[in-house]
Amino acid sequence: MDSTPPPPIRREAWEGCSVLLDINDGDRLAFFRLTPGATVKIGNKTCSLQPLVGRPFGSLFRLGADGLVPCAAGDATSRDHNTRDGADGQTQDETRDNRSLVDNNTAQNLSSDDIEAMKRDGATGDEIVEALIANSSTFGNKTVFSQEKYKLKKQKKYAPKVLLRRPSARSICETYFKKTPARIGFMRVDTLSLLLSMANIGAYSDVLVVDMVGGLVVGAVAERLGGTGYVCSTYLGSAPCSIDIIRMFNLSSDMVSRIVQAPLSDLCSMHSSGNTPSLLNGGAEGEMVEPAVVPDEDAQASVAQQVDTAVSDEKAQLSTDQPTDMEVSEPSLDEHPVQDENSSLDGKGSDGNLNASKSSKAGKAPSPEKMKYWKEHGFSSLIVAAPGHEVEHLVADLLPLLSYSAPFAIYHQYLDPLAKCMHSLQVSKMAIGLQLSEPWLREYQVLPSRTHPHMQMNAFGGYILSGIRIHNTDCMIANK
Amino acid sequence: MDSTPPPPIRREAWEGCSVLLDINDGDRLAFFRLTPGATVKIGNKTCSLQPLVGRPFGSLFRLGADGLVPCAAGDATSRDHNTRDGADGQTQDETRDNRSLVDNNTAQNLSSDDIEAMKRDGATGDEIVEALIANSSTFGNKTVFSQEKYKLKKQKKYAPKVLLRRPSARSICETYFKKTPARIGFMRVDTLSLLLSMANIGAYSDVLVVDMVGGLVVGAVAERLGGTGYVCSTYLGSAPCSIDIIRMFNLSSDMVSRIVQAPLSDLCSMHSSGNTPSLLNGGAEGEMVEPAVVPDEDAQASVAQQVDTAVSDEKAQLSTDQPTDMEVSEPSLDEHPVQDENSSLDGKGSDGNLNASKSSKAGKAPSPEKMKYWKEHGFSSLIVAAPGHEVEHLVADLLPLLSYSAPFAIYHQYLDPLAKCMHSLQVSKMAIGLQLSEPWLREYQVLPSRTHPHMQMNAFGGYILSGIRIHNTDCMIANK
Amino acid sequence: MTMVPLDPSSKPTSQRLITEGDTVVVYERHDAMRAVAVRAGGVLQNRFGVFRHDDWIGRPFGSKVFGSCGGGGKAKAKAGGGGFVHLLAPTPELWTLVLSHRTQILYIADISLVVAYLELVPGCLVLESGTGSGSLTTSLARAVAPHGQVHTFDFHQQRAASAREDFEKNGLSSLITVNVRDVQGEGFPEEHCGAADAVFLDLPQPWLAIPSVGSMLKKDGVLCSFSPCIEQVQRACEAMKTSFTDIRTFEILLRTYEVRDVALKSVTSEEACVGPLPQKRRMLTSPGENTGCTQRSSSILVRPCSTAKGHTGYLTFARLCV
Amino acid sequence: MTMVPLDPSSKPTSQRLITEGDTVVVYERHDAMRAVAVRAGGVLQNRFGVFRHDDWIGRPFGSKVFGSCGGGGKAKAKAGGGGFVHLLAPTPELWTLVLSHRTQILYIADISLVVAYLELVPGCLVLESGTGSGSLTTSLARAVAPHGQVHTFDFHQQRAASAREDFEKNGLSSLITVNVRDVQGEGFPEEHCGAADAVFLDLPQPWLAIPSVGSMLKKDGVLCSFSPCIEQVQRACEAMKTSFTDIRTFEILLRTYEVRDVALKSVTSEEACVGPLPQKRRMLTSPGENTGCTQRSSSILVRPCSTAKGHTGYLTFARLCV
Repeated sequence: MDSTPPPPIRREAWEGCSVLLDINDGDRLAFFRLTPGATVKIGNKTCSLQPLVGRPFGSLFRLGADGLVPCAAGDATSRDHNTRDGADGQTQDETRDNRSLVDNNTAQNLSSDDIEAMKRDGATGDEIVEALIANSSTFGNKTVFSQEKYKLKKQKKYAPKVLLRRPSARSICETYFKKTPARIGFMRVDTLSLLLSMANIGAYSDVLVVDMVGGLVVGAVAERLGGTGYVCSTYLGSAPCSIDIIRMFNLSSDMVSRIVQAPLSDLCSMHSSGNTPSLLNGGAEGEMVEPAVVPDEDAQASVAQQVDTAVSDEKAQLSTDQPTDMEVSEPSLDEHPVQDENSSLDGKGSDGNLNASKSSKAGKAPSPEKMKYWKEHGFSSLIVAAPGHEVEHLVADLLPLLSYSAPFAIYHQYLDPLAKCMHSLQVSKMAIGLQLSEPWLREYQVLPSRTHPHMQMNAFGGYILSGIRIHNTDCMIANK
Repeated sequence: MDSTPPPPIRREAWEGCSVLLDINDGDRLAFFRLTPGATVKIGNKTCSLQPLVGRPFGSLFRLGADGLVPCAAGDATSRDHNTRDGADGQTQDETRDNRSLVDNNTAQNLSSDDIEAMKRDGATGDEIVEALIANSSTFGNKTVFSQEKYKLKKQKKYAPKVLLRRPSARSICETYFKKTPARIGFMRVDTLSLLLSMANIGAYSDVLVVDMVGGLVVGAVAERLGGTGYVCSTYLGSAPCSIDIIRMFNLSSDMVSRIVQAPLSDLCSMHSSGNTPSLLNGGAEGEMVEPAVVPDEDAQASVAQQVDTAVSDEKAQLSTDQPTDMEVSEPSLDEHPVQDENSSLDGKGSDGNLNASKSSKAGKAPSPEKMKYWKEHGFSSLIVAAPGHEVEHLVADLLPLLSYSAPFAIYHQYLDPLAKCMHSLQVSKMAIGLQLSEPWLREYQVLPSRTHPHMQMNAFGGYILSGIRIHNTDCMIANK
Repeated sequence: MTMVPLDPSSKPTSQRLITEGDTVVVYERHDAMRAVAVRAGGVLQNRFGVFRHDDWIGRPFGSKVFGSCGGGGKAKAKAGGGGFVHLLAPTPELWTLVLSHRTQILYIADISLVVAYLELVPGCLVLESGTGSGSLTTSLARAVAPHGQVHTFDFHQQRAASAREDFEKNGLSSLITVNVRDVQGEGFPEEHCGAADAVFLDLPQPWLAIPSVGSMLKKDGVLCSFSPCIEQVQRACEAMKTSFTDIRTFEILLRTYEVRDVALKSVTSEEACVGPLPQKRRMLTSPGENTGCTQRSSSILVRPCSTAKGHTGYLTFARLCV
Repeated sequence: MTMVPLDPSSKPTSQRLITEGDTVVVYERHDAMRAVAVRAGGVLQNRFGVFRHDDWIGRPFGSKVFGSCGGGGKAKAKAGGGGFVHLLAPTPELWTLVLSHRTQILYIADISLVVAYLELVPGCLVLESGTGSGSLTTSLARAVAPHGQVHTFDFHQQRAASAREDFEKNGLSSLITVNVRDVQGEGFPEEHCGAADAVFLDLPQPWLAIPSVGSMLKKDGVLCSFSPCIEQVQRACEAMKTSFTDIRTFEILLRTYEVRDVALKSVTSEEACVGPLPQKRRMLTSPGENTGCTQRSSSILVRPCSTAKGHTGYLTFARLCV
């Protein structure tokens, strides 16, 4: 909407934006919207999120007497590595050379009454931790590693830290994968990244997407488009899938306006000149006569008005008011939903980049002009993420909607459906450069004399079938 | 046969034994039998293998004027690491800081005539290599790494080295996997090791084996049994599969006598009291009335009299006289077959450990007493390696032949047949502790400042379904 | 009883009946097992009920036995006591899953690679340091039985004693000698000089023991050193260079898969897209549990398990130069 | 032409027709591709025949074009000239497969993780050293287009010049500035101080450049350092500790699978066991090629490809402290 390009990334949190809070170094991860009334509960204390507004992402906060207080710069640098990999190192340390048994923390001379008294006297959490260390009769006998572990444990209890993180495709995918992987079909961040690369997503792309992973792919594509091109989220049947996860991204209104939704039947019927027999055209009677514009209520409901919920680490606690987002086998969603964005707009409202202005909601039907353009030129990319579906026939319906030479990437949590799809594409000769692949990601602990891969790993992040759609009519024989 | 246990491993090569020769540090790998007339061709020179007799395994030989000559002890220590991983390091070295382009070997002042003259004058290969280095005008300008690479290349040409290796399950599996992986169904050495562990192979085991990987599994099991217990190699139909690879192992006559072969139909009919409906019992009419003893000609032919061939690195060269051992898609077998072992016996014949005495051939039918024993007690382990077969029904036929609590391990090159098998075992409740797994093996280059995983890897070594056969009749309810 | 048969008269355990004095592995689930010594009058009580050892004696290993509800009030037998367990013959693999973790232990993937690469066969003599919890030791003993020997060393007195007890219990005493010794400081004892077919090291500073290993091994004998950190591997490899060859470092992991009876939704279904969470229908359920949604016929699909051991350690193998 | 559209009027390449001056990727097989600049009168000759560029102009990207047998006698068109190729629109992924390897390059798995973890979006400013063969640079440019900038540095004059030519040819000049500079020795230029959203290092001694990276990045901006050896990673991580946080090291590999139409033999078949080598029937063949052997109905099976890249490098990411 502006003629000058907006700054690509806002590096400070603003009123109404979505933020990701990392509490106690990954112990708890949750999304929040910075509305005036937004709060986070830490231990038994409810803290306003207002102190976060205007602070740079990456800032660390501690729990002061009156709520969240920014930490001094020095605190931030020492906050991770050792603690992050403590468990690994600990195991090894203790295994290897522990001639004396590890003592536990019974030798603490500070009573809980003492601690309460310190708190009443206004001691900070860090001061309490220091006092606990000073009053531990065994601390000095511990190995350096055990000392670190002890200190960290006390810090988490008495001096919890809150890290303000910027939601982005990376952090959003990592958070969902860690907390509710089934919600995003077990798509790991490296797999998502590969989908975006393999499908050649970039500015001015016209991207056709089937997103049955809650909107993660739609959001990531919109982030890459940066307010140019289009992401057309298509769906089977008459009601679009939820793409609520896009609300975790801080998409600007420009970017949101580039997200459109259309039923697959409309796209296929628009493409009646298709050169490939379509299962959908043949089999799904009635759909093709539906209007080309999706009912507005449905689209809006699925995108903007349904209150999304944050992801947290509280386990096995079912939030009964969000049944469709629930998963029996998973840790449940947070008790702190992201506030309805309308409330944030009541406040300042000065920010044109917010994704909530009435005129720029995501998921509108594409304009007839765009439909016509795509009919003539095809989409320039395709990503399919339907981890609960058979994809062989779905892809056969989708490929004719692409321009020739357009790359595509199909995600699945099982290999077999992709293998069948690949085989059928090989036979039909609709695509070349077919590759069935699985990324394998490994994280390392890099510490002096203690370098090794992490002892626990995510052993699975999904499979990808990629290729390039081609013109398959053998009718252009060139003579000399 | 002896009352005192034989030495477990003979550490020197002996007349008539099988040896593995590693020529030029892995460039070529081939099995030979040390008969008096056995030779190896290196470059254009045919060398007798007699100098190997009596030498310890692990010895290194060079090409002298009159054939193979043991290297001095000093040569052996410096023979590997750097050269083995040269390619990796080289890539990195050249990539990272090559401000000047790499020169090639045009700047050699020694002509081929000069070299021929040196050879006529009796210069050793090492002397020729030294002369080549001294006469290279660019050698001094190369990086240390390029110098090593240059030297190695010249050494391989003018001073080839032959390493005498002891055939064992480890080296035999590694060699076949490297040279003709399809012959052993792509079973990597770590996978083979897991099969042996998961099936609890040890002394006095009664092991039921389905080996369609050329005898690799039968040989490896026999090695672990050490002349105790039995490995019963069973097969479908009327003719046993070839288990020729056991001839690469130096199995003693005791160990060979513990290898028996029996058609599955015989084993199943002996087990007519089976508590599980058997597909084979129901479906393969006629087989059950076959005599319990396998036709002797067939068994012998497949094991001892068919001349096996060595594995080598010569590519795409079909040895037409061994058609059943050939594989179009693979590097072919060596032109140096292992000599028929009878010829070796003509010589000294003093060694009772050779696997060729008429009385101890592998693959006889089990005695009626053993058959009766197995019928009553069941086999104590099962390994199936039928990588070209559906295994679900095969395993359903085999499991009733095991004792309760006997562990089993099923190998396959595809995951799907094992998944179906696992599911059917879950449903039938014939087994517990079911696990479907895939080992993942990674080799590292460990060099000062150049440590990293190998740049190329074997990405696939096969899948294993393991479990424990149980008694599945729910008829033993204990009351208080 | 013995986990590893030692002479022709002793049958493999799985071919025998349970007798008093046997150790059985009581299998509740794949992740819930324990070793129990069978004694007359003995009782096992767990969440599945109360089990009398007397009911086990005389049954074949591999039997399924049912418990009764009862005994102490603590028994929370949900299904009224009709729970069951399986009684398994102990093997080194099962032992690895039930033993007391006095230290970090090696698991089956590393163990099987070690046994294969050390080229252990019946009759071999193998040295090990440290003993740790005895997980590897048990597999080494099986590999060298019936005539071979495992000499295992640990500097920790109590750990050595506990391991010795375990080996005794499993009938492995004639195969395994447990010694208290600081191999990093003192090396292996001279008596094994030139006698070892193979040596295994699991030490924090393996490079200190490597010269001693060189004098213990037979020519062409194999050394294996296990270390969790790459820095240990680097120093160990450096120390091996003088008298070892074929120095190779590996890492082995076991990827496990889960099998599910899945009903993937079809494209042609009108109801195909009902929300972002088709997960619920993906559990391994009985066919009757399918929802009303139009679906393709279900099929058996496999997927890697989500979490796995990402690292255990590096295994460095080397041969003593001839 | 431009590989990455730069303004609303420029369509994605795949939606256009081929015109003179375009670069097309000529696809023979998945492992045989090359980039060709289309010019009037141009001719491409390969094993599949002779192809006239004039026949390409005006066709859509993605077209299949047939060659004629002819031209020089060297053309060994086996099938009498009727061979064909496909003409593809270049993308950064295809470019990675066809570019000239002046150095070791990054491939798609590493590239896509770098772009995601650097959190690149349109409008970002990113610094890179060294440029190398420009494989990553091209993907960085796509990620920051249309308004962002990539400043890439290489100490090697000729390499920088070649990369600049490539970027020019691919229409990326307005997005990428190539500079000759020894970043290890001099650091990044002061002009980018505090302006970079992200920095990528592929240097033999990355630790030398890390202090400079600290002054270039915006707060919370991300650094990535790529190194093949763990020792480089260890020193780089040490150097990052003073002013970076969230230091995480990854390795990413891509496992590829092959799909085959397999007829596994059934147990019930009499002829089931005909020898040790059932491999021949396992190729992906047309159904008609099945042998007479009794077989189960064939099915589509997948297997990991045997060989793969076992290692490319370690990727260490870190954020500048706020």
